[in-house]
Amino acid sequence: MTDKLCPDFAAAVADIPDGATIGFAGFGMPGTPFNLIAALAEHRARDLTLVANTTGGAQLPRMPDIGMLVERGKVRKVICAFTAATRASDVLPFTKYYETGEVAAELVPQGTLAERLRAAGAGIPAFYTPTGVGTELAEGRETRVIDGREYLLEYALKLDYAFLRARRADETGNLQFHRSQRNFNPVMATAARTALVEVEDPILPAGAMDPDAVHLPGIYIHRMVRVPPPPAGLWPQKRQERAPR
Amino acid sequence: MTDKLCPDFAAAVADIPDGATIGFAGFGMPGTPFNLIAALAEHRARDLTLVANTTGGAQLPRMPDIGMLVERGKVRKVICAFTAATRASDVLPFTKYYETGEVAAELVPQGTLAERLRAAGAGIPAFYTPTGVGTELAEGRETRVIDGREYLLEYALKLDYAFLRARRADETGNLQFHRSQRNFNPVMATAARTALVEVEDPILPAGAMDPDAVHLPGIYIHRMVRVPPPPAGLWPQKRQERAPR
Amino acid sequence: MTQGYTRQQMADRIAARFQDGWIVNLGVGIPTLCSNTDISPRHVIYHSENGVIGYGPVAVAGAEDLDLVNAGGQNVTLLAGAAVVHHADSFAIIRGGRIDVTVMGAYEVSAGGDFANWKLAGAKGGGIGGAMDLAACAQRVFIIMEHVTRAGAPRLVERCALPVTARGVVRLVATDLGLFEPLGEAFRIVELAPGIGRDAVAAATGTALLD
Amino acid sequence: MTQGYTRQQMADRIAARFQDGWIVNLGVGIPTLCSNTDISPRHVIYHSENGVIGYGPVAVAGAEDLDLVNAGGQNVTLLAGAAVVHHADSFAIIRGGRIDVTVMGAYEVSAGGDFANWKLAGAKGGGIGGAMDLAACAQRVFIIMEHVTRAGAPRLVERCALPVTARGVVRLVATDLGLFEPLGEAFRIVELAPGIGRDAVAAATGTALLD
Repeated sequence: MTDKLCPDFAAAVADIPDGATIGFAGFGMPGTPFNLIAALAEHRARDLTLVANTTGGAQLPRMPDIGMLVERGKVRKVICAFTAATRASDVLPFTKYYETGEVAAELVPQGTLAERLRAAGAGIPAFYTPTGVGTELAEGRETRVIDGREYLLEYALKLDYAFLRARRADETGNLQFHRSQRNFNPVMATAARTALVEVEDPILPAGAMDPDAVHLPGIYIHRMVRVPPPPAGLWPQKRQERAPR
Repeated sequence: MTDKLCPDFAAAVADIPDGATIGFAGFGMPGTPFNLIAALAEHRARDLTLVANTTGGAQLPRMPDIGMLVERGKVRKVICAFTAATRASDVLPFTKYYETGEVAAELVPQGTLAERLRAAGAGIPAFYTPTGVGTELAEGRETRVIDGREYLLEYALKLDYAFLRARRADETGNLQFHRSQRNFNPVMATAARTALVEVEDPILPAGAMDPDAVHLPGIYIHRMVRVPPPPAGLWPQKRQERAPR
Repeated sequence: MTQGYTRQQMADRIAARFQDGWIVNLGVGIPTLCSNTDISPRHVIYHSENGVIGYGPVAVAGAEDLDLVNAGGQNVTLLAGAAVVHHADSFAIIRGGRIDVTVMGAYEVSAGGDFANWKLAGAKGGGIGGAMDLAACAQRVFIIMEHVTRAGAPRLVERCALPVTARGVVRLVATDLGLFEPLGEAFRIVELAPGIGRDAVAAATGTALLD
Repeated sequence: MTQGYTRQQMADRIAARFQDGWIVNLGVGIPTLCSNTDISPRHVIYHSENGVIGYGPVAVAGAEDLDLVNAGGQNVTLLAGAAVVHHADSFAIIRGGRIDVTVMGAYEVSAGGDFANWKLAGAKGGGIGGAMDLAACAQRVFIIMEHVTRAGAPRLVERCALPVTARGVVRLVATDLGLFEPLGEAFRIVELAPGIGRDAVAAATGTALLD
């Protein structure tokens, strides 16, 4: 069987072409593939479409994120649940590129984003959801009344690549996540043709992980890279609280 | 918080009314709530709609199953992936009731059945699937072409009650399944307004189960009953192989 | 002396409505303070969009698990009986109607129960997060917000001027001036904060009030 | 001496096509025998509809885990690297196109690649199981079946008389007489079983053959 372990992050992202659609796990710090993002920032690919919960930039201290890829001019479009901060006083790095039209964006409710990715992985091309009905997001969109309630039609969101981060992996690619690190990791992987994961603990031999305790089966994983200890590798940091408003 | 533990199986099913729609986990012996089914067979409710993978009757030795509920005249309709055996030489107890029209049936591909239940639990009223296109099941049904491929529209399948079986539970109702016991258990629970589970091991105190290792969160579970040791309780048995044809 | 409810008191008035066994989702900001309120002997389960079910207080400094956050990014703790699921399963819980109440901040709430909290006037884009899913699918939507904007404009209005998050869903609003229930044509005053008079509220409100 | 392939040989001819790393779903009956075939050094992963990924041989008597079965209800074992998921996730794997090949039995296969395996002539109802999902969504559908019915009627036909399971999906058929590829208007003879002549196959086949 193919060896899924890559020597370093640069090797893992080396074949990503211009125009690829890439999904990023992570909700806040947990589960965010910082090291793979940093490698992508150094990689030549441009004209990318990125899919993630946020456009980044809200974290203190700032870690490699989508905002960084945008700032380097590598991004054509972002599909996410936040194109601006919800507090008027916060300004995301992404926002100015979006406002000037340098980068396009598609704003999607977080649950719809997760479900569109899940649908892509589950071979469901489209589904109906109550989320967003009656809002600006529904304008001009197809709706349908089912059992007296109105729903929006949403389409599967397929990825070329998914970037993940997990606590543990075995050599077949079976993954386990720690606490809220799980978040978008499974759906990003299942939606993608090729899934890359950065792994925190030493890779386990096949058979060392209880089959009942696998969070994401290894059949979805194509490339794995161990995260080196800090400072060489990037790890979640304690968030500095912003001053209360 | 409400105590979810019931003294016995009869108490767990006691409020199920005539006309209820009930889903049953289980694929073969593993994960089948034999004891809850046996209690339902003794309960007065009639005119039931049952949802399960099979109509039962194929197992040797025979255990309490949907076929038994049908034989007792409690069932109006069955929604399942098998209304007959695939081998012409096998005859299910259900089949004669179906052929005479005493019981109605809706035959659904197994993956569509799982996804319709998952959709019900996930607040998705309808979705498109490639399964069944071009077959007798698609006749007269709504289809849609998406990206050049034809799909069938399928609707969520909601349950009033779900009957489950799990290896372990904690007192909040968090569940763990052993191996292929998991099968339909999670989707049946999420699709149901009220979920009943028979539990094999002693109920664990809250906090004794690793939150990362929970297969089904306790928020979906309403009633639990311990399975007594045999012979008082019903447990999976070794299947006797049928003679090769 | 300050009149009206403090931020914590607004949260307390909302938390007082939580019933035993409810599954509760708290939005970022003031709603987070609901988890500080002592509602014993009642017990609720806090759910966060990122799949955490049954989280507890913010971790004490030095004991944080950096892989465990709530929707506001705080390093929280887990209570006994907690469970973790992935994002699609977490929103299956939300869309499936298992959240008994979602408590959110808002820019505006209308008498018809519409509310707006994701996009500012004139902005291109915004921050939806999980708000639209929660608003459309939770059993109840409770809002906590200041009664007026910093510029003094009313936030309880006849119709929302900002793009709405969901329509006709708000059941109760707590502001620094009191508790208000949208009834379609007007807000009913459920209670007034200490030291707050009806006339002061009427002057700060953009639509009709009922007692 | 019996001519043509035995049941195990039919399975062997199909298993010989499995490529390294493939995810394989085996239907009940003869397809199950594919897992007996030694295809080393290649390695495939067996998937079962009930969410078992990476199962191995049938358990030896006395060592069965009664909570572990494959789609045929056999008490199988797990290989190193196995994982278990629930039914909706298992069919997400199937519909998501992750199954490289599904091997099934059939009553009939047409030259156009349609096949029928869920409902007998004149029956009310039938047994679909996971066959329609697998047939519609796996990367390849391979069929193993006897070349003719017990009554001697051909199973390789111009058009299926029985209700189909899926249309235009079959890539390869193994029968006791050989291996056949549906090409739209005819079946191509990929190979003939030992001792089987072309004329015998043509006589037992309900549509045109190509060499």
